[in-house]
Parts: sequence; structure tokens; C-alpha cells
Amino acid sequence: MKREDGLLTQKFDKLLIANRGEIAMRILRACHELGIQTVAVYSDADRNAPHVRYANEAYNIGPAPARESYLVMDKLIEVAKRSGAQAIHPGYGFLAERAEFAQKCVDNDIVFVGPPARAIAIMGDKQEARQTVKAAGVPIVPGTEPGLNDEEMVAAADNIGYPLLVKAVAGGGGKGMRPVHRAEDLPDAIAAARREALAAFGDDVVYLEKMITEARHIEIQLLADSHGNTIYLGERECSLQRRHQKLIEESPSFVVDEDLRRRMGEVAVAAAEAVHYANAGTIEFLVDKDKNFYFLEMNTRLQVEHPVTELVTGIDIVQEMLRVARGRKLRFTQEDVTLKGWAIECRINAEDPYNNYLPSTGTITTVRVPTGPGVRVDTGVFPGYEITPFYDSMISKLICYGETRGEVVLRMRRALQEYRIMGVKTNIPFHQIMVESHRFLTGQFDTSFVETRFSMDEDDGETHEMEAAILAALAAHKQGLHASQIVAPGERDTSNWKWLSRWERLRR
Amino acid sequence: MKREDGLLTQKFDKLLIANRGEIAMRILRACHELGIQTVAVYSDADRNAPHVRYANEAYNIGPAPARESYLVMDKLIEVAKRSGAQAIHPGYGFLAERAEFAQKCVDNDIVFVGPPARAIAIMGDKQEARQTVKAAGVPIVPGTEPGLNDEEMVAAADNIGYPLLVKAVAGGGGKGMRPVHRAEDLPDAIAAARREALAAFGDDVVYLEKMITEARHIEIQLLADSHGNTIYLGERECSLQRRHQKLIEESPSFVVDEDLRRRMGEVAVAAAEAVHYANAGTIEFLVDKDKNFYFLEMNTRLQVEHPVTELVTGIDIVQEMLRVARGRKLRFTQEDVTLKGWAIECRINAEDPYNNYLPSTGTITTVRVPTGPGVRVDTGVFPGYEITPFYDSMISKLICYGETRGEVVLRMRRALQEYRIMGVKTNIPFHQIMVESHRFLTGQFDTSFVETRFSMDEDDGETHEMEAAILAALAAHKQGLHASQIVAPGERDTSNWKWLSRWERLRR
Amino acid sequence: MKYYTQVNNQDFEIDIDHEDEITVNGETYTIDFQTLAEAGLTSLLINNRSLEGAVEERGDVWEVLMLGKLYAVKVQDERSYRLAQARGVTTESGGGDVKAPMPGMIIAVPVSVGDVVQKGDKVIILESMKMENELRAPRDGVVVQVRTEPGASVEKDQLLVVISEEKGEIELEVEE
Amino acid sequence: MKYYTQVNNQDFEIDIDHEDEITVNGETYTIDFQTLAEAGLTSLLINNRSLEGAVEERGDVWEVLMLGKLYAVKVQDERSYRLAQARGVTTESGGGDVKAPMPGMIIAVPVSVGDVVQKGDKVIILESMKMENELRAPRDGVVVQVRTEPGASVEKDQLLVVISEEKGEIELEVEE
Repeated sequence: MKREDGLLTQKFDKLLIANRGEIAMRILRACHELGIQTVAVYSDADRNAPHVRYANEAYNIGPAPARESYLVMDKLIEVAKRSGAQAIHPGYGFLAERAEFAQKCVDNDIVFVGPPARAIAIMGDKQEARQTVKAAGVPIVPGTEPGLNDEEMVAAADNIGYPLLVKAVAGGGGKGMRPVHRAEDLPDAIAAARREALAAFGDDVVYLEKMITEARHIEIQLLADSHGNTIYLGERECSLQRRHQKLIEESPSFVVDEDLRRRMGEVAVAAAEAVHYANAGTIEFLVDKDKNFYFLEMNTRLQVEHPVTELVTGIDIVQEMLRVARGRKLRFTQEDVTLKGWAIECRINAEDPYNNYLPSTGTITTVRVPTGPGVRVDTGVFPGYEITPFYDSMISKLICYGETRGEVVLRMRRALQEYRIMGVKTNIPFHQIMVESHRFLTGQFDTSFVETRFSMDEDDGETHEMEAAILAALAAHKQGLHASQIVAPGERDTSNWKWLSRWERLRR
Repeated sequence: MKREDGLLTQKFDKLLIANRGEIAMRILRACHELGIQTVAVYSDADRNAPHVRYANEAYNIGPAPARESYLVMDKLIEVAKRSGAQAIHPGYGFLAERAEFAQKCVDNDIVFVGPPARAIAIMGDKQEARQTVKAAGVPIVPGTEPGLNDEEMVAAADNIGYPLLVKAVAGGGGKGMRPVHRAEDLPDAIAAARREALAAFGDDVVYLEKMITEARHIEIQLLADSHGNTIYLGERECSLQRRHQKLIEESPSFVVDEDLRRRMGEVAVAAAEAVHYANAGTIEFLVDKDKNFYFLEMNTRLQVEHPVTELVTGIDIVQEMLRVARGRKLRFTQEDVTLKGWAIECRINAEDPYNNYLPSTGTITTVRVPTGPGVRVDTGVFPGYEITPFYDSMISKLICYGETRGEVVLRMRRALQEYRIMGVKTNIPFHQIMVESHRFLTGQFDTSFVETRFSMDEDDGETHEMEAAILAALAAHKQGLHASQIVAPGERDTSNWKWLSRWERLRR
Repeated sequence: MKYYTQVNNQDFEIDIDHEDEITVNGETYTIDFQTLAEAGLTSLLINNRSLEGAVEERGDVWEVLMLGKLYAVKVQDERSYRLAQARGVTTESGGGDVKAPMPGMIIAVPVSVGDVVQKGDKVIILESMKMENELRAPRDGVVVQVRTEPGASVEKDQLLVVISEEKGEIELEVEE
Repeated sequence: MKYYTQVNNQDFEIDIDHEDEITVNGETYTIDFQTLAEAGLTSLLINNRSLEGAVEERGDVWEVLMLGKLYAVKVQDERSYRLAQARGVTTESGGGDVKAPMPGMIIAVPVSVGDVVQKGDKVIILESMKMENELRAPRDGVVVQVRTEPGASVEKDQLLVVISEEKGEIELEVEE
């Protein structure tokens, strides 16, 4: 079935994944569980990546920079045609929210596993999205029109009031977004947002929006089929962010009760129906301290944090996406959807929480993922994997599930302790301190918490300097013993020692 | 609280795990999630095992043979006292069902995380167990008294009829058990069962029991507190066995409906109450093709296959065991227990399914566990781990969960494909062929299925001889290229080649 | 370079002359072969089909674990292959040895020298890992050696019983 | 053998003379130290307490990852320690260097040579991994070198800015 607005649904048995990393793995697994053949694409940097090894087929699509590989629409269409893939799943990021790409797929008779191109286009233009959902009765945050020049924006800002946000029309995931607390900071913020948006999206149009303070970021997961059925799968609490990058997500939310869930869910369904939405999508809301909620934006794709919803609803969202894209009806009505238990996700990033969260590049030497009851790890890295500046710094998602929030927090604590990643620095210590913090345990946080009221120095857990010193001394001693058996004792020769260290590892 | 029958419940904050392998890891994780400090014990063979590294404290208890370490009660009691552990969890196997050990713990004021000694003693004596539960109105399988001599048993056999089973009074897990189909095989079977029982349990008393043909092995998981509350957590289907070793377990069972579940559950609760049971336990039933069920035995401990019940009920059984042992009331009534979804467990063993399932010893060189949605792995092995003849051959339990049985089977198929274990042979190919087999998919199996109607040759999946040949040739070629750069071409020197192979690995 | 490979009684002649091309039984494929950082793991793209295999040299075969299945591949280069052909050594040699697959204790030896056995007959009962394990005849033939007895402790790979295909082969087998 | 260790500004003197015993700041502990098959992993039992740590030599420190936390431990044997003491080299040397933590492009350099900066002030804005990353002054001091400019591509660990504690130190720092 092919719709005017760029929705094509039909049966397919081979699918191309236009992505990499953990989300490519996630989609591959869903395909294999449904008996769908898979086609991976990879840049020169990703030849040995798990998604290449795990797919049925794999095609090189160019150099490491995404702009020359994962973002080149024509290459992806060509590989799909060459391999005989009748569908493309875009994952998140890259081309997932490019209406042009969705349309190109349909024009080539390839199913785009996502919404119609028209819905992506409307929701991708932040301003048009606001107008559209407002007309459908959805509450929105006050702000300006887009396309104003810098002077016009500075003038409009006084009417909106501070604090406010500069946001890129083409933005998403915190990129091209800047908070402004004082009028004198506005010009710089506009410039920075334009620069970042231009670099990231090739479009420097920005607009202003009132900043809701003490707000929570709560989003509603939607599923819609091509037969006019749209349901919501409860909410996700995503308030723990740093520079608008989500760090910890959970479902359900501490502050959402049955009534609020139903009201937000119904508004979200209305917003989606306003653009004749199909497939999976998410409506992001800001919820203020009085539990008023405002439409923030719609993510017209699968989200990073979808697993927490999967765990509390028992519904495999990626499998549903594939079924809906094949033209099937949803297997659930709204009444079938029940939430059971609690799930929390920690994003494990290659970054140094003790040094301003700077990304950490390098080669991962050792990985041991936590396992056991209630633990799920979605990852695309492995020993030998190189964290490069070309792609984002997420190593994996560590998701825990249990009966109650308390049980899950304790489970997350032990899972974080079990996780071993060597070779790059990670934000595991950040998560460890967070899950121990009083405010996290009692659910007392909003979107500004990580940046304004959280510090790595808060750590009141035990530290083990003496034990670390002992381990280091014993390792050095053991290395020295080996060395002294081989080379005459004398001036320390670093290159030689390194070789010996490796040699020792080899002999074990 | 200390009871006459050897039940001691009191608060504890440090616990000794009198076990090893995956079940030690399972218990350690539950303790850490409840904030309980942990004490591990290890034999000389297990110094580097994960349970030692993962515990807060670890104590050596002797040589590799279990009889000189994990089975020495006094050593375990002594380590508990020395380390200040106020409780002992026995896991399964080893001392888990030794009433004497449970009593010794209590006599030393140590909480034994399990039932009272008296309940273990009654249920451990198969014959006394049968009499006790029979008196409580539980249906049992016809058979002989124990303690008959060989001639008396041969005489009694004709009254029972063939096929029948020779069973050790002290037996369990298939050890000391022999099926007999013809009268002339009975004397040999009695001798073999006595020999095996003597070796395994130090007791060669055996008895006969009618063999229920086309029977399913279905068991009911129980939880009981020390305040007189006992509930059942649904059933587990364990019919897929080989030589009475369970290989695949699932919950719920294909053949159990709501009514049968309730009836079996109520009978199981009655059996447990007949011995004033406390903590976790399982009643095993044989269910014939007309859905009559017979008491087989009670396992007075945590079972290997407990995770499938955890996944469908959402209840963490090991955490409940610890809470109940601390004297707390059950947090659930029977009405609170609901089953959602489906779970299947495959036991991954170090054995060669293509060669009569012979155990495979050796050192595990590479492990990559499957991850992603709906997959749980409980394991106690790691690269460098040696599979020795001292302990059983189970490497891990691979457990999958999903909405429906169909979804879970497909998920298990992909998880088995993802699993990488190198260094020893495993029964993963057995599981792969099983989950593809028509009879498994349609639930058409009983306890004799694996031995009598299943063959590894049934494999109708693709094989990839050509691809394997190519990989081997390329690996050999690459090794040869490296070698030729180092040593002069000439007569092949194996030891040299091996060194070079390692050297190449090092350089990567 | 030409390789002669054999796996599950199938033969493949493989030519490897370029890094990105391979010829198997005369048919040419585009390949991209990579060894990975995890010991023994390899990745192969062959005409864009993706295969991951764990490959380890073990004794005289290459073991390949792929999609859960284990393959034992015999790989010979041209020289070894020709030499073997000339010597007349078949790939079946050694097929009559029953070795201990793991350390343990011999419980019973149901055969004696001179017994005629069929493939699959019990020849040894070995206790290990708390279980009695039956070792079976790997082929039809005659028991020519029994090197153990009930009660004996045996090491992994220790030779326990030798079964010859025909009586006349006894000498030859022992020499090998 | 005696080792001088420093971690998070804490000093530990460690004597290792026996395989099963260690003395730390004068106190003796029973130990069992094992290196594991997984690269870099070690297991220590110390008075029966169990600790697993991943240990890697990286530059001039030993990085120890334990219970999720990363420690950078400086380990010197007696000879190196005495030499260092004699030379008067403190462990703070190099603390004024701002290096690129990853490859990327310089967006802005908000400081110039001669500027007085406080610890935490922005000195470089580097774009990498699709984000603008702020590099901050590692200590109070004076900017003595700026080795890059907006628009420049930089490699990992490339020296970008040097901050001296006092003006008089400039020469010394550069020499090092």
C-alpha cells in the first residue's frame, strides 16, 4: 500500500539497516527473530564492527566520516537495490528523521520502516510541528516564529521572558540548542546554536522558546499502524540529562499517576493523528512542578531509550515496527497495554566524568558485560573496538528491570560494579554516584539536576586508594620479576618493558 | 526464631555461599542487591573462579575433589564462624539436601537458607517422602519399599510391571537411577544403580517404582515463610531430559491449563505443609497423557531451572529465599502471583552431542554471551576457565523470555547462534536442532523424547561445509604467510608454527 | 597457493592468490577476510555474505565454529597433499583408536582382544564428572589392543582400545 | 622490594618480599595475587578480602579499575624514587599543559599568551564526536604558550596551551 504522504507498507523478507553500533545490533536481532534476512552497511572504520559480522550480508559504503558514508542517501538506496532488500530501517540519528530519505525509499519501492515522509517533514520543522499540534489541541510552550534574524530574536526575547532556549529548527538530541539566562548572553548563544546546527544539520535557522524551570522531561511512546490505530505504551522519565543529552531514563515515572498518564497518552495520540502518523514515535513533553505538560517535540523514529518501555510493557517495539511496516494491524488495543514492574537505563559513554565529561577515544581492550537476573545490555562494542571521533561516544545501554524501583536501583548498582571496560574512560563512575545519591533515590530531580546540583565530588561511597596502590605495586612487581629474568637489570627501557608486558600476557 | 525441627530464622547481614559456579554467582548477586555481605569458599581448582572474585571475602577450603572441599561440613562451618557469616546458602547439589548439614548450621547458630533439617530428612528419604505425602492425600506412583535385597526386588518387580525404574533412596538429579524394560535386565540395573549411588552418595539402598510412559515431568515451585504461609509460583515443564538430566525447561507448560495448575499447586502446597516446609522448594510430578499427576519427589532446595519461573512471575526467588530466612513474611499471597509471557531455559553443557554427549574437558579460550532483549545468561565461566572432571559439566544457563512461546523459541534460536564458546565442545548444536524440531515447536514431547525419538542427524537446517573450509584455508594461509616471513620455508615444524600462531594473535 | 580441504566427507580445492579473491572448486568469489581481536575469531565477507567464525588449529585439523556448529576441517597445501597421496595414507587413519575424552576412572571394559565389534558397540565405561560415560566403537572391526582395565585411572587422550578394520591391518596400525 | 606509590594524593609505601605477604605503611597483610586470562584483569585476596581489578600500565602511571572506579597510581621503586627526590621533580610537573583529549577541530581559543587564568576557565573549544567540548585550565596561572588556532585540526594528545604557575617558570616548563 502506497500513500500520498509517503507511507508504503508491504511484506518484505530482506531488510537493510542504515545504521551502525548498538541500534544496528538491536534491529538485526529483531529481524533474525522474525526470520527477516539482513543487510548491513559499513564505513571504512566499521569493517570489523559487530553489526557487520552479525548481518547476513554487508556492504562497504565509504570513508569513516558519516557525511561520506552513513549519510549518503543514494549509496544506501543503491545497496538496497543491489542486495534485493525490500525495506530499510534507519535506526536513530543519521537519516532517521530526514523526510527526503523516507521519500526516496518509497520512490524506489522500498519500505521505509518509520512514519510517512510528510509526518517526518512536519515534525522535523519545530515551528510547523508546534502549529500543527496546537491546532489539534495539544498544549505547547510559548516562543517565537523561526526565521527571524538575530535582532528580531533579541527583541522578541523580552516578551517571552528569561530563562529561554535558543533552538535549531532542524535540531534534535540537544544539538543546536542553547539555554540563555540573561539578555546579554543571547547574541552569543544564537551564534553558537547557529554554528552547531549548521555543522550538524546543514541548516542554521533557529528560534526561541520559553524555558520551563524545575521541569521534567517525560515522553510518551506511541505505536501506530497503517490502518488508523494509534496506542500509547506509557511514559519514560528522561529528566537526567547533561547538555540536553539524556543519561538515565526510566519507566514508569515517579511523578506520573494513572490519571496523568492517560491524559498525556491521549494528547500524544492526538498529536500523532494530526500528522497521520504510522509506526513507532515519541512525543516529548515538559512537565512543570504543578504537573502541567507542554508539547516539546515529536521524535519520528525509534529512540535510544526504547528498552525501558519494552521491559515494563512486555512489548518488543522493534518487532512491532517491522510488523506495522509490513502492513499488519497492531496486535494490541490500548486496553491490552499494562505496565508491570520498573525499568531503568544507564547510557554508558566513553567519556571522563572526572574531567568535564570529555569524550575518551582509544581502543577497548577488555569488555565484560554484567549478566544475571533483570539485566539487559544493548551494545555494539567488543574487545578491539576503537572509539573514534567520527561517531558518538555511546558504548552501550545498561538496562535493569525488577518488581519495584527500589529493587531496580539496587540491581543497577550491582550491574555497574560488575561491568568491566578497559582501554577508554567511561561514565560508569557517574552512574554509580548517581544511583547512590539521595535525590535520585527519592526521585527529586528535574532536567537541570545533573548540571546544577550534581557533582562527582558528592561521592560518599567508599574509595579504595590503598587497595588500588597495592594492585598497581603487585602488577609492577610481577612485571619487573619477569623482566629481570629476561634482560639484565639496569636502566629501564620502556619499549622493552612494554614488549615484556605483552609477552607475559601471551604466556598466561 | 529456632524451631525443634531445625528451622532457624533471624536477621543476618553476612552470608557464606557453600557452592561454586553459576549458582554461587546467582546467590552472590541476590545478596549484593539486598546489601548482604558475601563470603565465598573455593577449592584449589577454583582460585580464579568468578564467585571468588565477585564475593567480598573468599576462603580456601581444600583440594579440588568435592569430597575434600565443598562437601566437608566442618570446614564450611568453621569459615562461617571465622568470617562472621551468620547465614549459609547451600545452592543446589553438594550439601544442599543434607539434613545433617542444615542441623549443624542451626546448632552453630547459623541460619541455613533452606527448609528445616527434619523436612530435608523426610523428603530426602524417597520412601518416607512417599509415605508422608500419601498420608496428606497426594497421589503417588506405585512401587516397592526400600531396603529389599536383590532377590526380593526381582520378585516384587512382577507385581509392579514393566517398564519400571530402579531408584536410589539417597538419589537425585538422575544419579543412581536406571530404567528397566525387561525382567532379564533387572539384576544388572540394580547393580549399576547401587554402584553409582554408593559412589555419589555413600549409600547403596535402592527401590523400584513403576515407570509412567509417555509421561511429562512437570514441577511446581513453592515458596514458604516461617509463619505458615505457603504459595505456588506456577509450573515448570522439564520433560526434555537425557539420562534423567534436564536439558531444556520452560514455564508455563504447554499441557497445563488454569485448572490443572491450580490442582497441582494445591497438592504441592499440601505436600510441603505435611513436613512443615519453609523457604523455596519444588514438588516434581509425573503427568501422564490423560493429565493424571503423581508425586515424584520434593527438591528441598533452589533448583537449576528457577529462572524460568522468575521471568514469568516477576518474582526474584533467591531474594525471597533470603528474606524468608531472615524471618520475614512472604510479600505475596497466592492471588498476587500471576504468570505473564513465556520463558525457556537451555542448559549449556561442556559435552559433545555428536559423540554420545561425552563430557568435554579443557580450557575455555573465548566466551561471548548473547545479549539484547529478552535474553538472560547465568554463568560462572570466563576465558581461561578450565572444565575439569571434578565438577559437573554445566557452563551456563541461557534463558529467553518473551510474550508468547513462538516468540521465545525464535529468540532462543538467535541467542544460540550468537553464543561463542571456544576451547571445549558444547551442546549448543543439540539445542539448535531441538528448537528447530517440529515436535519441540508443537510441544509434542515427553520424558523419553530425547533418548528415543531425537537424533542429531535430524538436523534439517543449513550446513556450511564450504564456508568452514574457506575459513580454515584462509586462516591456515594467513598463518603460513606470517611463518614464511620469519623462518625459512622448508620442513614444517609444528612447535614453531604454534608459537607463530600465538605470536600473531599477540600482534593484533 | 592451492589448498586441499576436507570437512564432513566433502572435498574443496581452494586457491588463494589474491587478498580479495578466492577460487573454490573452480568458482571465484570476492572476499574480505579479517582476524579479530578476540582470540580465534574471524570475519569473512564472501560476495558480500557475512560469516563470523571462530577458527582454531587443534591437532591436525582446523576447528571452525560457525552459527553454533563446529566443523573439523583438514587443510593441506599442495606439497603435503601430494606427499600424502603418494604415501597412500587415507584420511581415515587412526579412526580405530578409542581414547579417553577426559580424565577419569575405568568402570568396565566389555570387550577383549580378538572380539568382533560393530560401530556403536560399548567398548569402555569411564566414570568422570560424576557420571558413567560409555565410549563406543568408532567403526566396525576387530579389537586388536586393550590398554586399560577396570579400576585404572586414565588421563585425557590416553589410548584405551584399538579397533582394526581387518585382521591384516594390525601390524600397520600399530606402527603408525 | 620497596615501592613508593601515590594515588589521589595519598602515599603508600609498599614492601613486597614474599609471594603471600605484603607490608603497606608498616602493616602486614596476607595476600594471594593472581593475573587472569582476560587481558589486564587481576584478582587479589588480602586478609581474605576479595578484590578484582583491571590493571594497565599507561604512560607513567598504572591505571587500576576497581568496583567501577578508575585510579591512576604512580609506582616507583626505591631507586627511581630516590633519584626523583634528588632531582626535586614533583608529581605536579606537566600540570599546566592543555592537550587535546581526542582528535577534532578547534572552534575557538578564548585565551591569549599572557592572560591570567583561573583553574576551570575555558581555554579551548574543540569540536569532536559531533559536540563542542570545552577544555578548561587545569590550574591557576598565566598562559605562556598557545600552539593552535581556530579552524585547526588537531590530533589526540597534541599540546594546545601551556599555563605556567608563575611567570618565572616559563623557561623551565618549556625545557621539560
